[in-house]
Amino acid sequence: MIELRDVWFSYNSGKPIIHGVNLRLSNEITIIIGPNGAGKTTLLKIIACLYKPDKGDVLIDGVNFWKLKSKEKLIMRRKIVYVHENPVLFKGTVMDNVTYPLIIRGHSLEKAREKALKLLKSLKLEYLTDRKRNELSAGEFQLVAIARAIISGAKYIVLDEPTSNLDLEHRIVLESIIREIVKSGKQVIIATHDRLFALKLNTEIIEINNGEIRSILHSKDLYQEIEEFIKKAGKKSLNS
Amino acid sequence: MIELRDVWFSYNSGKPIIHGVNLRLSNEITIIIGPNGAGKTTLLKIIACLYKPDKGDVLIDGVNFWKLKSKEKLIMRRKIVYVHENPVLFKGTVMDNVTYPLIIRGHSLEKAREKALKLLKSLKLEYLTDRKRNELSAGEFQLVAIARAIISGAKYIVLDEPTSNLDLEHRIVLESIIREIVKSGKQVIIATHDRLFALKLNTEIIEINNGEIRSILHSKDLYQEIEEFIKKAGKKSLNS
Amino acid sequence: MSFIGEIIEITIRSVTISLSATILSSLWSIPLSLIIARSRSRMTKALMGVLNSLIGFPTVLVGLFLYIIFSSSGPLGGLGILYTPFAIMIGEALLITPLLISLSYEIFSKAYYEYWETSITLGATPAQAFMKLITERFEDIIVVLLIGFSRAIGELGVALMVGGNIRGFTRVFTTTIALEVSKGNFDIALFLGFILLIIVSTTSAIIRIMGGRKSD
Amino acid sequence: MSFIGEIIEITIRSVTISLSATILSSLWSIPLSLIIARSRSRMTKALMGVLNSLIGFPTVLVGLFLYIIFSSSGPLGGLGILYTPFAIMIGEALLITPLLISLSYEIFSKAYYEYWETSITLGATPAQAFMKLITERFEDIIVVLLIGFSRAIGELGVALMVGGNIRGFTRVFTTTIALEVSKGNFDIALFLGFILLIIVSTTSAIIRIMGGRKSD
Amino acid sequence: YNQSVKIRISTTTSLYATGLLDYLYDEFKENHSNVVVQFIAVGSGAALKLAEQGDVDMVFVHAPNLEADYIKRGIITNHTIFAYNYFIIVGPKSDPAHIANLTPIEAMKSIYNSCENGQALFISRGDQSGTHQRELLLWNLSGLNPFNKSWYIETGSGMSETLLVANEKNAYTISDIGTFLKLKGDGRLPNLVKLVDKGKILINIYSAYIVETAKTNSDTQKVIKSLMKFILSDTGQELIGSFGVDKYGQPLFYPAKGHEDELREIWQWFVDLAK
Ligand SMILES: Nc1ncnc2c1ncn2[C@@H]1O[C@H](COP(=O)(O)OP(=O)(O)OP(=O)(O)O)[C@@H](O)[C@H]1O
Ligand SMILES: Nc1ncnc2c1ncn2[C@@H]1O[C@H](COP(=O)(O)OP(=O)(O)OP(=O)(O)O)[C@@H](O)[C@H]1O
Ligand SMILES: [Mg+2]
Ligand SMILES: [Mg+2]
Repeated sequence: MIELRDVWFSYNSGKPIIHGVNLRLSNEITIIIGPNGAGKTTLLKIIACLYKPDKGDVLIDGVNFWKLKSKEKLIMRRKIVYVHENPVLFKGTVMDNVTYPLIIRGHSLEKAREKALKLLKSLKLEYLTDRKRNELSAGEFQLVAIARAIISGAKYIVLDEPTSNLDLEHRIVLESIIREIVKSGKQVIIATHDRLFALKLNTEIIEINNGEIRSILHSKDLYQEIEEFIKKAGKKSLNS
Repeated sequence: MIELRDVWFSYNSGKPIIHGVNLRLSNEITIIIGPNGAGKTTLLKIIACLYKPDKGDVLIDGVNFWKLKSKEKLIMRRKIVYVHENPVLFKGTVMDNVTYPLIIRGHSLEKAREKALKLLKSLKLEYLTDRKRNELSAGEFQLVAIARAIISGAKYIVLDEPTSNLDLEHRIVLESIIREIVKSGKQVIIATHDRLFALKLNTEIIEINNGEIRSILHSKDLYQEIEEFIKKAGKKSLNS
Repeated sequence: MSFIGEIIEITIRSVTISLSATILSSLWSIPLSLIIARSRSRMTKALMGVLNSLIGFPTVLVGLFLYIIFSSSGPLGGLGILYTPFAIMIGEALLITPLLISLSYEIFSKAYYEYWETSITLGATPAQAFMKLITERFEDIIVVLLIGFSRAIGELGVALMVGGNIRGFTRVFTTTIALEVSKGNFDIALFLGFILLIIVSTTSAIIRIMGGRKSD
Repeated sequence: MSFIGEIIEITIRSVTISLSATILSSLWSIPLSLIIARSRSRMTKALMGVLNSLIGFPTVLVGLFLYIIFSSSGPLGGLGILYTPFAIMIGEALLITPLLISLSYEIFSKAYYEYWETSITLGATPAQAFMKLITERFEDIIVVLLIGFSRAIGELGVALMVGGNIRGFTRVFTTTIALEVSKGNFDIALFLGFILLIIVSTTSAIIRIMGGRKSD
Repeated sequence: YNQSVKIRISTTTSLYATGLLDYLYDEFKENHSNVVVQFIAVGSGAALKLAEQGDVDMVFVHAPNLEADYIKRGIITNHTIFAYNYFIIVGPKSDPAHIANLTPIEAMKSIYNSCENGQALFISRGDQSGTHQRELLLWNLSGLNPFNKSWYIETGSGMSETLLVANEKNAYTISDIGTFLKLKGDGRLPNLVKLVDKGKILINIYSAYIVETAKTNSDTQKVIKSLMKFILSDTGQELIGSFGVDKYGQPLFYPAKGHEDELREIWQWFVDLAK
């Protein structure tokens, strides 16, 4: 379990972006929503132990991360992967990218390739295996970055707006992969604006705004909201 | 009006990505949808006269763009702005970015700033005026790039996945701004995966796949599809 | 003239000549590097390879080559610029050209495509897009120019061969240092080097810090 | 020995010394530049300013300085390396250090953050993240090393002062060229320069083209 | 000549580096405020080469046999000897070849033998400078051939660098007096001492020439003439004789005045010997 205790954070520019957040991420899947600039990305980076809070503690499986020695930090870091909202891929092929987390964990190249190929297939991306990063469409790029993170086998998978460039089919594929992941005791934390995706994942939703937790909802609470929206939009279309 | 006549395009790697597309963009708003890797971005770049087709013609207001001399090309180019799916912002403040298209068109700095501020306000972004590009959230970044394009006053505005990082409120703001733009005789062309946004814009939708036009729909055709999806997802949530 | 007076005079001359040379060279080197960065052919890569290798080309040979051209029996002898500060300036401007092009190329080749395309789609003329690229990479260009200046003021061969190390006229830092070394005045040579170091490094540290303040 | 034989001998010696110097220097310069790129303080900027200005520091002074250290009455006189090819190698490795650090710094300071962060989030150890950065920028590093090599093989001051230009032992390209120029044998000097140019530029063009083939 | 006139003189570095030329020029300027004299200090060979290219109006050198060649080709004329001094043979304090107080030729023979026995090394400038030419002449007159011997080290660089090598390697070498005194005085040559400094064969003759290939006008020619005149004048010659005494405790140069014919003979002797 990941827990934040009274976490404060500000960028160099000064005013705090995260205001005393307390959070226990205990669900298989947690979704974070909130308007642009609410602090979702900042919060995810704190959860992923990339940003050190100005104040407060980040506990990973009960261990206070920022009090660890650097050796222990490394071990802890390997429990968490994070996919940036604008991820970077490394030079080399898609295969090279996807196998990277396995290679650095000491797996043999052969095994890594086998696993990577299986994952790419389940994401319907095997046709990309030998592509370079500059030969991918936006959605393909995003999926490869997600695949690269998932393959690591990390216990906590933190995804920042994973569906922003995905088509309908890939959203469904991603959804089912996430469901599979959590079956093996892993946890997924997702920040997103994609309410349909949030709805489908059918889980707890944390709404933040101005760096504070505003409410904790459940996917079904989104249902009404979206349905109304659709109705309105649909009526307009049908009338035109 | 922009027209494509039997347009073919392939990247260096060889096999054609766009297969003999014929297209007349005559609606105020045109939406292009299609799965990841369908060729939406490629098509938009051809429409925006950034990529030269291997074969076929691109006509802007009846003029064959790629047959023009470079001086005339420039004049023609100013009629079209394009916002990349992963846009880049320039160094300097948000204000510097948004005023750029006006400055290079010879407007005074003062006037440019005035206009930019008005636009930023209507996008609810005035708090970003003096921010640098690395101090923006993903959604803020995308909105600034869109604002920078819109301000140019270009006749054709080509947006590649403009809502991928936007929250609900900004999607509505963007929608209303697009409606305003087209009132003055301008045309907007959008590629997106965001079916709710497409639905709300209530216009013609071109569906492409594998570099070919598969069908031409209308927003209302999406209604049923989405409603079903919601129902299913919603039911699941409610049952859980 | 007093020893100190002479050092001050040499300092001013060296800085003036090398600064002019750097600015002069940037007038062609930066546009050229942009043009090269635009092209992505095999030929360009080979050309950059040649330019890279010219960066360290012995300055005495560059000097010799220019001497032969500027010499009164050479093709440009009629201009009568041999053994003038002007000749050193031209020579240094040419000398640092491969360095400036190579360094600017590295800067632009990365940024070129995205900033160029973005400017163009926003309606910029090619000239405006060029300017945008340059302002976008302004701090980097300043660093390149600083490196070029440092190379120009620190080189010996050209200043010696086409300047002649004439006292009170074309004598610069490095030629003075070489002369003092040949006189066996190692202490004076090291002292002069120390002054040179102070001048160039404080200037460049200040410029970098100032540049850093307003970057991004 | 025949004229041609001597040129071949000098070529082999020059290339060996300067190549070793470049590799040696890269062993500390590249890690150092990474460490500097990590820090983003005002101090770092000032340090880079100083390093930039050292790039063009007169080689004769570097040579003189090293001479004083290596000479039998100097602090490292006991090593007895003065006037050996080894001394030139050490000297050149030090000489090109500011150049290698500055150029590598420019490469890494851009890429540093995103690739570092990405590697770390994927579970890389700091050493693995370092390696990733280096492989990510491999072609650029090769270019930096080429520039360093070109600078090393083209410099005169260090080779002269700590090598001594001893015929058949420490005589390299540039010291030979300087010697021929002082003799008034301008033709031979230019010929030697031409050979040097051919060697360095073909090597570097080939490396760049090859590097280009497998880039991105 | 009313407007300012500029003349250029190429000179060997070692001569210029002593400071003598600037010292003379500063004096000359007193009465010729319109005249600008520019010295280009380069290697001996290069100094003459610049004359051949027509880029200088005069040359000051000390390499008789090189000079003779350029005279023969009509590039330089008006041979004027204006000063002389002595080359010196220097070596390690222990003097393993025992050359102190020997004649130059005997000293060379002794150095050769001692080197062959592995007791000493010899450093040659190997750069065809005036100093190097004289060394070659000494070997030649001794009837010895040191080339390609392992103890015969060619530095191919300037006098100071060569002296430093000799000091470092405890070796013998030949030097001009000015550079040696300067470095010795600075404590840079703790291992070296002056061992032989007498003998006609060690005389180092400094000559001035007018360059024929230069594109001169009448004003320039007038200046060149008056400069030549000044150098040979009593004032000029006195300046040469007294230069450096305050710094080194002994003169670096002797004026040619009074020894013109003798020096010219010796100069010719050197040219003939070198053939
Ligand atoms: N490096 C930075 N320096 C200063 N302010 C920053 C920086 N990065 C982000 N911010 C600001 O912090 C706030 C939170 O940013 P964050 O990226 O966490 O938002 P977000 O919720 O992820 O938004 P989005 O939905 O647009 O991605 C925003 O107002 C943003 O402008
Ligand atoms: N530079 C390139 N070289 C080779 N292939 C490319 C290149 N850029 C894109 N492609 C391929 O061309 C196809 C179309 O790409 P495009 O970016 O147009 O797709 P898209 O419809 O915009 O997809 P997305 O919804 O993911 O953004 C994809 O299969 C992609 O992999
Ligand atoms: Mg975000
Ligand atoms: Mg796309």
